[in-house]
Amino acid sequence: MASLKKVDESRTNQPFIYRQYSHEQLKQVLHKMYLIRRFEEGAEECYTRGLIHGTMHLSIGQEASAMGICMPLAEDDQITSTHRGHGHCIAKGAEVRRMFAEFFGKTTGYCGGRGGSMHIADVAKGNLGANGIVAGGIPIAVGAALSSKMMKTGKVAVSFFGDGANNEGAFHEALNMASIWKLPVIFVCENNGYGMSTSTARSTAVKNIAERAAAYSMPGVIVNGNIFSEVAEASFKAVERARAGEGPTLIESKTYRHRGHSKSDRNRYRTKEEIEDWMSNRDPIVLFENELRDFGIIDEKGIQGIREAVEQEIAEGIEFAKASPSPDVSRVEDYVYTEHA
Amino acid sequence: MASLKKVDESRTNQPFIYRQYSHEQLKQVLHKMYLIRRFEEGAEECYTRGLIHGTMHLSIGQEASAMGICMPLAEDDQITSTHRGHGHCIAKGAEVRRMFAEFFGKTTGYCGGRGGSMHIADVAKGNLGANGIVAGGIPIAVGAALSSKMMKTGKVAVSFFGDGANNEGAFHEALNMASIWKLPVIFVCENNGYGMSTSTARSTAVKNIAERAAAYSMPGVIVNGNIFSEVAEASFKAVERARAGEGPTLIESKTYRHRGHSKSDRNRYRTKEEIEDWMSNRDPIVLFENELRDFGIIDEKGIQGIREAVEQEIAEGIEFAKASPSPDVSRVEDYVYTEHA
Amino acid sequence: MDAMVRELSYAQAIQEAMAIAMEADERVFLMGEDIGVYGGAFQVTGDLVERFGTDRVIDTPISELGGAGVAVGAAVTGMRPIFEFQFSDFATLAMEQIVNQAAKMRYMLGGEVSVPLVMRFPAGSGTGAAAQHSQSLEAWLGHVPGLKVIQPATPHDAKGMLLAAIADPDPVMIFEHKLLYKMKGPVPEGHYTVPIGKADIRREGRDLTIVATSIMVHKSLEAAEALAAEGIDIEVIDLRTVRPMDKQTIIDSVKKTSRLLCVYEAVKTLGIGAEVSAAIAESDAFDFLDAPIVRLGGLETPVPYNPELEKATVPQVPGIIAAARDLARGVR
Amino acid sequence: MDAMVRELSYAQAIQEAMAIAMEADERVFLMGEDIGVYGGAFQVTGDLVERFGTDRVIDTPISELGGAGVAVGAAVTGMRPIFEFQFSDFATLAMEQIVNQAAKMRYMLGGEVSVPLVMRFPAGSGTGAAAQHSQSLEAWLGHVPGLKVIQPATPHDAKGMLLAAIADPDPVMIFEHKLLYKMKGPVPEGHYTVPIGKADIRREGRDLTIVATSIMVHKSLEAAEALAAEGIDIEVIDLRTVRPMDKQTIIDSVKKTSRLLCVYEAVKTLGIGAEVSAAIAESDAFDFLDAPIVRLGGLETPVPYNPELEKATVPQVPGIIAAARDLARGVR
Ligand SMILES: Cc1ncc(C[n+]2csc(CCOP(=O)(O)OP(=O)(O)O)c2C)c(N)n1
Ligand SMILES: Cc1ncc(C[n+]2csc(CCOP(=O)(O)OP(=O)(O)O)c2C)c(N)n1
Ligand SMILES: [Mg+2]
Ligand SMILES: [Mg+2]
Repeated sequence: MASLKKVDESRTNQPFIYRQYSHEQLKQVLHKMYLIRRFEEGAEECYTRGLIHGTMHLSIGQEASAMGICMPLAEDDQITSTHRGHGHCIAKGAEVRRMFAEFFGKTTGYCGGRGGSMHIADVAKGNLGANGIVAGGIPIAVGAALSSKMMKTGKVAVSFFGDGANNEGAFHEALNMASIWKLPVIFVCENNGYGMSTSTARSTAVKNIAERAAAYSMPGVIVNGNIFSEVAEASFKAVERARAGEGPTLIESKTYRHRGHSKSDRNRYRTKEEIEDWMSNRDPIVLFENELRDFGIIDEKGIQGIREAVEQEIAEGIEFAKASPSPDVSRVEDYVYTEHA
Repeated sequence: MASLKKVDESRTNQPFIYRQYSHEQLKQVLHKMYLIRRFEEGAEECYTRGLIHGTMHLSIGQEASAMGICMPLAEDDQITSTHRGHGHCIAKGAEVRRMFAEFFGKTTGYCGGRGGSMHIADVAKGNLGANGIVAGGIPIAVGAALSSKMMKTGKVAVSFFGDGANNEGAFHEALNMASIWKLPVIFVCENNGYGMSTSTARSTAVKNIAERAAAYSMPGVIVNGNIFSEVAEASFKAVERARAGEGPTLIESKTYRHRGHSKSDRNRYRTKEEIEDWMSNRDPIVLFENELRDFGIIDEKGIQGIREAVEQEIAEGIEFAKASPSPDVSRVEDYVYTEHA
Repeated sequence: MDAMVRELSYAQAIQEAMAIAMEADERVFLMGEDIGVYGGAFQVTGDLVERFGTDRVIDTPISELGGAGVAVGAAVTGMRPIFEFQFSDFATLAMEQIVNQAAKMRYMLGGEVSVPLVMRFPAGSGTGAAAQHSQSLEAWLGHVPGLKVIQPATPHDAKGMLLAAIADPDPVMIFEHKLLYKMKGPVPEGHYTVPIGKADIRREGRDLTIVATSIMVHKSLEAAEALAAEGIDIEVIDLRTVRPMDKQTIIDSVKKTSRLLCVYEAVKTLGIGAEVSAAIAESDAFDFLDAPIVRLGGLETPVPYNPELEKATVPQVPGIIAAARDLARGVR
Repeated sequence: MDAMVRELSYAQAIQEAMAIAMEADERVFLMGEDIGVYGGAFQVTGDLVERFGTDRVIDTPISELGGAGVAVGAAVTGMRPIFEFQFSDFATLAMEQIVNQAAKMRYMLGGEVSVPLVMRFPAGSGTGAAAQHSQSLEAWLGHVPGLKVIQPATPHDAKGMLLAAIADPDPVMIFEHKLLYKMKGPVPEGHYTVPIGKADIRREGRDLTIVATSIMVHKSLEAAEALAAEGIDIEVIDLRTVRPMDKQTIIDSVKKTSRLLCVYEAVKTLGIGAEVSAAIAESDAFDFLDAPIVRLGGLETPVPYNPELEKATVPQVPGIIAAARDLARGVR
């Protein structure tokens, strides 16, 4: 099991990602982490300005987890995501313009404006979709892994879910089946300490959710979800294990959401201090930025360049969304069933 | 964890039940174990002769488990039972005549002929009912334990279920809640090796279901379910723990059903040898009988006396059932809702 | 009288009913997800946890099936739980306990037990929450003997019917439309009950009967007012209870108006309007019908995210006006 | 032609359809509890595991929700699972995956995916298995856009509609009455399909239309024969598909007979007959109706264990005869 300490050690002898990935790739990672952050800040702003309706669940503060898990995945590997799925979607390769378009309810959105934030998906890139049902995507990922095994495609399936989801029966049933059938699936519990207002201490009988892996005879790994290298290394090993036909892994990625649960959250269940502490001392993007700087992989100028590129991408994405057409109300009954050719 | 070996040792220094219960009580236990066995054989015969319709699930071979768990319970402690619940019902204090009457669909049956074998209950004696839904009774027992805690009645709730039930989401959700709320409930998994035709090896990712207790931070105890003393001791400790407010326990009682799953079972999934071995070498009644003889608690004559008493009880029970009236069809809509006074 | 002019929101009315019941009877308690310090996803339980403590306002883990089962077990052993689903859509996870256990336990056990359980289901569309957070599933539970199913449409009824539900010895399922939570209306102080199983004539009329449920009652009343200007006099019946359904009130109304329009938000096919229509078509009111029985229900689609599409999937006032006018005028 | 005279049981017909599909398409596989060596609770899968192996005839743990979810995930990623519930009552545990995921995924994702999933639900009473093993829940799924729901009544249709379901790109839910499994009837050899969404006129008649589902089709035909002797000429329509419902066939029939009786086993309130009745009452067939639309459905109770009580809870031939006679003769 990785831990904060481990990373410090590894500084001395090159942490996993520096052995595994090129500097270019690592800069790309930083770029994408910014992109996730700025996408959500942009979406939040659009929401506040009334350009986006409904609600949304922001993963700000969890970017390293989404990126680290997706880094070792191939484009055709598949994921099932959650209500807090913007980061997963971008990390798996989605374009922010089509995500914004979806949030704006436009035809150019990934779901043609039918899904919105809670169902954001990018099937072409292997994202089978966010899910409005807590733990709803877990058995679906196991099904994707079953397809992979039956069709011998070599694909790996990843199911993202939160700490709150681990108390759903679907979690139990899905992990058990994945284990007895040795399926190529990775269960990623992004433990941000709370299911809505309910802390894991109040909702979950074990201290670490990874401990539950033993109940399914699969490895349970705990990583600091705010340190990209740790997450990527755990994911890499789990992917190797899955592709080798050795079965599933449960990764618990300990992280934190900076924002409230959704757009209606009085944040009564956690202290200002706690939030402040995570924001100022454990921001995954700052940590990764510093690491890349320390390793001389990027300098201020490089960072500035990325920031600016991202700003432009976001601005263009929002413009694209605004300019895109809304679906015609007469088409409301499309897609209920598959149109026969 | 208790084990076969342990009992042999304990022969030297008195196993639990001989320290805990009087000879009279132990003879009563033997009496009830016979009663369960003969009740089910009698029901089976009535079924074969077409006197009972539907289907039934016989617990023949599991009598020590039902008796051992219920032995330390007070009359007002409550249990939730399963489709294989005849033994639980008798062990908790039900009269066989009213059980037969229920199987015959008569008004004198415990459920007025509305429930039959799959819903046999005896609320007055704390049996909240067998259940047609695998794992359906587990959360209900947790609810009974919650009532006990809120109303400070000191009652303990016991949930019986099978090995197959441990893969249901309800099992996971219920054990987690019982643990975080420290409720006075005991989870008893009667592991007879198979869920219908599916062996635990094929259905369950862990070797021993008790190992899953760790996922809920509660003690997991494995006992030889065919040895009354072992089961009773584990139950006694779990009851003490529950009454002391220390929370739930998961007891895995390893046993075997001599009969097929239900009345429609071709027994294709297990070998004649396996069945034969359990029947001739591990019959819980024979084991207990021998133990009582070895300890000089009962002799042949005493055993004969019990056997005869049981025969009579069964015969009278069947007569009572036959002689009882069937419900009037015009009353079919009774009990859907509570009749307002 | 002063008490009568006091206005509360629908959510406040529910909260007040729960508080009154909890004050009066210590067996009454609340279970649900984030109903404590968070106050509930729709702030219905609000600050009740501060008044009654975490022992009686219990935050459950995210475990709908197990949570519902715990509530059933508590109800059958002497407590009176009020279980809140965060969204009615999540009841799909708990149907086993609701339908196989709570609804049938008394019957299966030959009357040996009762299950005094109340479950609350925030339902309906209109919040931009898309297909998995916008369903109206009351018809499912209305199909299940052993349950009682209600849909209060006003703050007054929300409080009175909830108090009736808590006092009821059997399981009562309450569907609350999310868009009603903020609606205000007069709510009497203190304890009172509104009977389960009685429909309410919200507006008397001669030309046409509209039977509406939940939020559609208000949309139908709005349509009725608009049509009054055109000289069409509409009777609007608030069904209020899905099971047991108050057919007599509808029959009597149809005998008077000879025309029936059913308005409900759920998917049209097999929604409440199907039962209302069938109940009239097989009653002695059939001979009084001068026109087909018309149903306005939700479209045969999941609820989409886009707000314009979302609105298009459920009946709106203009559509009700058009349908009512055509029916009253005999246009086919 | 020889193939036409061959008789198979309803269960054998289903098994044959699955075997043909599995032979033809390696993406087709079976999932369920005890469908392998045990052959299924009702011996429908029988010995298929010996033919196709445990990789394609998969015994699941007792995990209906997870199992259904795995099937949904497999379907959306290229496979064509056929999922068997051991009893339809256990679908109460899987409604989340069926209704929130399988039914809505294509819509929520704007048409980016299809979910070619078949689920089989052994349903109905008559086996003495009591309240939790005897339900008829097809109306629930008939209320859900995105699903197709069928109830074949004969071995011929069981095979042909299952093959149509397997070929269908969308989720198809098949309700199979347990008492039909042993019923024999002519079943053509080889591959053929019976279209989903088309009702079938089983018996032509002039005086009265009966719309029946599943096992009630046979009871209704029996009643029709008995009444023929009395000179009452009854048309019996086998609905076959709950969603999408073939309203036109019923409308045309009612225009001819002017009288409609709906016969179904499920609880009467909000059962299929409610939709059939409402669909006719709002159609242009309304003007042709000479009498109220009558429904014969299950009683408003759970299914009891006692065999006499159990029979009393669902429509039987004598009751159908009496209701049809009264309706045809205009008795109220
Ligand atoms: C089955 C179900 N129950 C409840 C909800 C309401 N809900 C949405 S997100 C959420 C909290 C989920 O917590 P967690 O799994 O830790 O994910 P996080 O929000 O922390 O990312 C809840 C209760 C839901 N969407 N689905
Ligand atoms: C939810 C549910 N799924 C499936 C069934 C059908 N079924 C009845 S008993 C049984 C096997 C249960 O196995 P186990 O829990 O080990 O109990 P045992 O029969 O061995 O005592 C099954 C699959 C059911 N009754 N309920
Ligand atoms: Mg969380
Ligand atoms: Mg077993």
